[in-house]
Amino acid sequence: MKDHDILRVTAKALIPLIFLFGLYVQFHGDFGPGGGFQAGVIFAAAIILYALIFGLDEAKAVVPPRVLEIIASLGVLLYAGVGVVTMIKGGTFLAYNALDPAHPTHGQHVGILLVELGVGLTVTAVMCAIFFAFAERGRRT
Amino acid sequence: MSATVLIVLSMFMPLVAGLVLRAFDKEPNIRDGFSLLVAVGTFACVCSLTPMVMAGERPAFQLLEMLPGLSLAFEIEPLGMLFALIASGLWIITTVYAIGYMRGHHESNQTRFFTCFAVAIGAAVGAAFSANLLTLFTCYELLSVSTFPLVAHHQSAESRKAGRIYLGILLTSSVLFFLPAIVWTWHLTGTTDFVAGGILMGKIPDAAVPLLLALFIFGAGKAAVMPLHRWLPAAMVAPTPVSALLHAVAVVKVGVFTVVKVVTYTFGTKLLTDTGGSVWLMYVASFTILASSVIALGKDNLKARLAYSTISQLSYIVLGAAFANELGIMGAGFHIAMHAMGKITLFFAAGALIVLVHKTEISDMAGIGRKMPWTMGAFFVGSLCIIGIPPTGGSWSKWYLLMSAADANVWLMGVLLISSLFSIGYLMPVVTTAFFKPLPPESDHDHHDDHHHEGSGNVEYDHILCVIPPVLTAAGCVLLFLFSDQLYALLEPVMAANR
Amino acid sequence: MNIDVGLFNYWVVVILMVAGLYTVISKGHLIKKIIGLNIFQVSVFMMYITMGKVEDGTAPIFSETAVAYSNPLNSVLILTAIVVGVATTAVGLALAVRIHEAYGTLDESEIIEMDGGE
Amino acid sequence: MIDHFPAIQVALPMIAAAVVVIVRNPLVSHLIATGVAWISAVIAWTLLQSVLASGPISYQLGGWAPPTGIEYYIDPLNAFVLFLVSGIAAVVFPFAGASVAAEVDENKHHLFYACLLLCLTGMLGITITGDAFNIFVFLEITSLSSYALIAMGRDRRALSASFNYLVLGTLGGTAILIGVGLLLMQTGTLNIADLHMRLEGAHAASKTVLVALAFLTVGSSLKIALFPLHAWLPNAYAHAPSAVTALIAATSTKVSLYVLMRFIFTLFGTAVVFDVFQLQRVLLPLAVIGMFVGSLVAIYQTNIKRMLAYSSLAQIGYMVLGISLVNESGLAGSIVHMFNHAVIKGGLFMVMAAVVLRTGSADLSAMRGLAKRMPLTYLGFVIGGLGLIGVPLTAGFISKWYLVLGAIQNGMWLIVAMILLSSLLAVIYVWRVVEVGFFEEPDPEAPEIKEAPLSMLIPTWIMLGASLFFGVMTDTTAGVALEAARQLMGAP
Repeated sequence: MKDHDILRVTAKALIPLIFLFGLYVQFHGDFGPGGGFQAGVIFAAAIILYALIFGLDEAKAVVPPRVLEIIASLGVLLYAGVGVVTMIKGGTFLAYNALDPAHPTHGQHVGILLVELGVGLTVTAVMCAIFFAFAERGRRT
Repeated sequence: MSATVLIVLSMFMPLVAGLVLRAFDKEPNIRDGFSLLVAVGTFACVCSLTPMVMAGERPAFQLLEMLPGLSLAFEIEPLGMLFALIASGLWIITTVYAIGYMRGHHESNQTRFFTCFAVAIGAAVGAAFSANLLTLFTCYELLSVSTFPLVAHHQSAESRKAGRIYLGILLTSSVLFFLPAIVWTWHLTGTTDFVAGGILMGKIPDAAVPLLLALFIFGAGKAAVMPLHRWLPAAMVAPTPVSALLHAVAVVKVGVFTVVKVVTYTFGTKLLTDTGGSVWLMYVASFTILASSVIALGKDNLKARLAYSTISQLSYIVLGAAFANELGIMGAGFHIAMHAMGKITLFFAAGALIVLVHKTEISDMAGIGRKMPWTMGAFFVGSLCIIGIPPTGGSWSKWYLLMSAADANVWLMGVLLISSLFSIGYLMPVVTTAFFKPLPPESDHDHHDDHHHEGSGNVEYDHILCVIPPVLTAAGCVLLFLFSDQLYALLEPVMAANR
Repeated sequence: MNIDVGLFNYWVVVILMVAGLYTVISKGHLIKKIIGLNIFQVSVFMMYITMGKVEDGTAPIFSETAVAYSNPLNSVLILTAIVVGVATTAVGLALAVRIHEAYGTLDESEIIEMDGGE
Repeated sequence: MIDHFPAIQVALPMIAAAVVVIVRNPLVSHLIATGVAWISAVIAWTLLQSVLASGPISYQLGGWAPPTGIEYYIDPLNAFVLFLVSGIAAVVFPFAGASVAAEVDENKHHLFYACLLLCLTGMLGITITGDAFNIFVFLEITSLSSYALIAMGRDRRALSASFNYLVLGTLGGTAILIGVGLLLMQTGTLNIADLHMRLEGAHAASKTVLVALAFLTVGSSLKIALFPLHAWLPNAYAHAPSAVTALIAATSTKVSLYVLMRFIFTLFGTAVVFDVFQLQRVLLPLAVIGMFVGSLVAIYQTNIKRMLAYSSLAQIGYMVLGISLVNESGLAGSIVHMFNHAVIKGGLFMVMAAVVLRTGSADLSAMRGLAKRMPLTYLGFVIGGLGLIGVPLTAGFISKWYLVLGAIQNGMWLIVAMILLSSLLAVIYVWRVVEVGFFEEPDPEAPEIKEAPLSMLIPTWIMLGASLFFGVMTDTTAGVALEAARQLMGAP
């Protein structure tokens, strides 16, 4: 679909907006509807759109599958890492209060943001990986 | 050495030796020598325990607690002592015999043979020493499994089928009947220990006594009470040393030993006589005695005939237990020893015929006694012991059993007498055929056959390793007659406990 | 039959659930089975959401004007369940693709036949 | 540190899975997975000892007190299962190396180990959590990773087997989700202990609770592969990579069985399940039929992995039977059989993995005379087989003892006979293999076969040695099982 100018232009205009919206959903999740899951899917949607318009190879050049694997793992590690840090700081697993004992609420903010970021990263990477995995199949045969 | 060490040694030496033997797969001489050494060592250990037991001690040893409240434990009482003595003592002679037999017969897989043999003996001694039903059951099953490779030794389709029947019947009966009987006993009494006088008195409804006894009797399928006798003839495809020691002594004796043990130490004879719980067993045992004697009469294959004779003789012991009085128990204990000595002699002789002159059918044995006087002479003495004629040990056990029957059920004296006639009927013709019928002229075909097997032109009528063992055990039959007071002294406490 | 309107959602849940289950069992086509599974799962999502709904309650987001909120717990649970559902579907489809590559068909009975009836 | 063991137990394999994906190197992945499995086992052992010494442990995730927050709750039963799962993993993970190298593409090894670790995470999570919904989540983690693992088998049949498992597993998982939802509807809580308290009162016999019980039972029975919900199991076990079969066969159905026990005994309580709803009337016949169908079908299998799979079906029957006897001995038999069967079957599948590695086939005909070529491996099969039959001195005997005792205590003589008869069927299918190996000569034209590598032999023998060890030293197994059964049956 590289030859369709309208699609290319529209996509180029849309993709940054999608990312921006994704960021909003990601980091506004503790005040309004949103969070890591939703944001992750939105990020992935942007990348998938890019792949649809500009082709799989272009998209893979931007986010190689190997990088996706690493991002997915990093997301999990970030999530679990927060848990580990809270344990080290004397709370139970994922007890955000322990992140900032002086200001428990602040600790909760930090904790939930980090955890949601981890979720977001993983979801993005996994959604893209699923897409790549399926998209690749048809071409091989 | 302390009693504990001796108990451990006498059980585990054979077991461990079995494993060590595998290492000498390539060195038959070392392997066989080592087997013999272990056999002697085991017997020495068992013997050195005997004076303690005779003096009234009950050496005990708890190996480990298998289930909460249930342990693998060993305690030596007179019956077990007797059984262990027989099993380990005859093991020495059988090992000598087996070395001659296996080599003379050019058997394959000899290492596996000696390994399994050693393990089986270890299990038999373990069963003899066991202090509770669970331990007895464990050793019983170990014995079944370890003797399977011996039965299926030839690996032919026939021997594998026999092996399947063997293991099938023994495992099925023990798992299906023996195990629930033990669990039931545990459920009723909270223990499975062997206690003189029994543990079930007052704990079991009268109506359930025959049922529980039936579970035990048929669970101990090795006692070959009909209809669970089919495994014994099937097992005769095994090499003769196996038939001799295991299927005339260790395996079957574990079966009847279990029966006697259960009657005296779990039920207690008093419970059985009070409730009449063992009356049915008298008739079943009597039927087995007569029926298998009749079958034995019709068998031309010597080993098959001996197998059915064994079934019949085993039921003597079961019958003695079923009488559930002191003389019956004494007779049963005596007969364990006497039958072992007599029957092993017969099997040794039968095996010598197979390995030396390749004769298995009785009708082929005309005149063989003149060529093999020692072997057939031993066979004759062994026969006397089985029939129960002085001067052999068998006469004592028959005596006690008859006395016991007079107490318990006079009519069954008739069964004992008739069956003695039967045993004359199936054993004596072998002797007369061997000694008094003329030797047929040797055909060329036979020569050729012998040449093939022996590697020399002449049939070798006496191989020293095959001839000495039957002569020794035949002498044992006579010695048991002469020194039966020792045996009586050993078993006296069992009798006292059942008075 | 007198149908309680308040239970309307649950009727839908039941219908979807049975329809999904029926599809899974009766259809031999692997993709249709996955679709059936999805319908089955969606019915459960609906059940959870429905039971969390509080009459006149708004979405459970803090607001000055709201009087009652619906139960947020159910939404959170179902969010997790949806993720699980998506993952299952993805794995199922991936398997279907590879089955198609290996067998050349997506029909269950043909596959069983090619496997020798196991 | 020790306070956090419950969280570490679950988090560690999860973190390791992520690390493995990043690392990517097969050897390093293998080492990490093995190390983690060993640490998990040590943690689980510590937890078990602590629970036995000083009572149940409650760990509040995120610092929220139950019933609001998610609670990890460890009592003797799940401490025991935790130890079982991580212990098996600790033996199977090092073992997997040689088998996986032969059966899975090199470039997928890191993903394989990641899935293996995720599977472990899931199973530990199911076991440790005290929250009904959490069970569902971890169950799906386990299932998803097992689908992937099974699909990595060499044969294309692995794919269809995995798909089958996926469909049925998802149905099972969703059924559990429905059940949990209904309970949530009735009580408004997800914490198992809290649910139990709320169900004890007026709600006990309501229709919603009954339907919830039905869904939860069916859902977990699907995962357990209780007859007739076992259709996924034989092919999945037969065609998965050998190491995966060893792990899954040993642990995954056991964990599901634990879930069923947890639902029945802790969540609903015996009074509701057995007195009011009479669940034993359903479970008992199914268990008995399963015992016989599994064993009978196993006798006719020529693929030994499949044969062992059907035997698992029969053994599952025993475990469910123990539950449906509704007394302490039966339940203890069920719990202890869970452990013993895991060890025995794990060991047997490890033996088969070695056979497949060397002969390239799990077929009976390939095992002709194998005892001479691979004596140690084959001896392992005999030991495991005797354990399946339940010969004394093997672990299998202990479980049979308690099951029979339980049945006798109920006066169910027919059941006693059934238990023993079906264990005799095991003799037939085990003995077939033993005979072929020991009493038939190998095909003279077959290529020379070597003994299995030490990296496989040692773990296999550790596993089978354990089956012997726990057949005579029963403090940890039968002792804990009795204690757990006592607590589950509600005795003080």
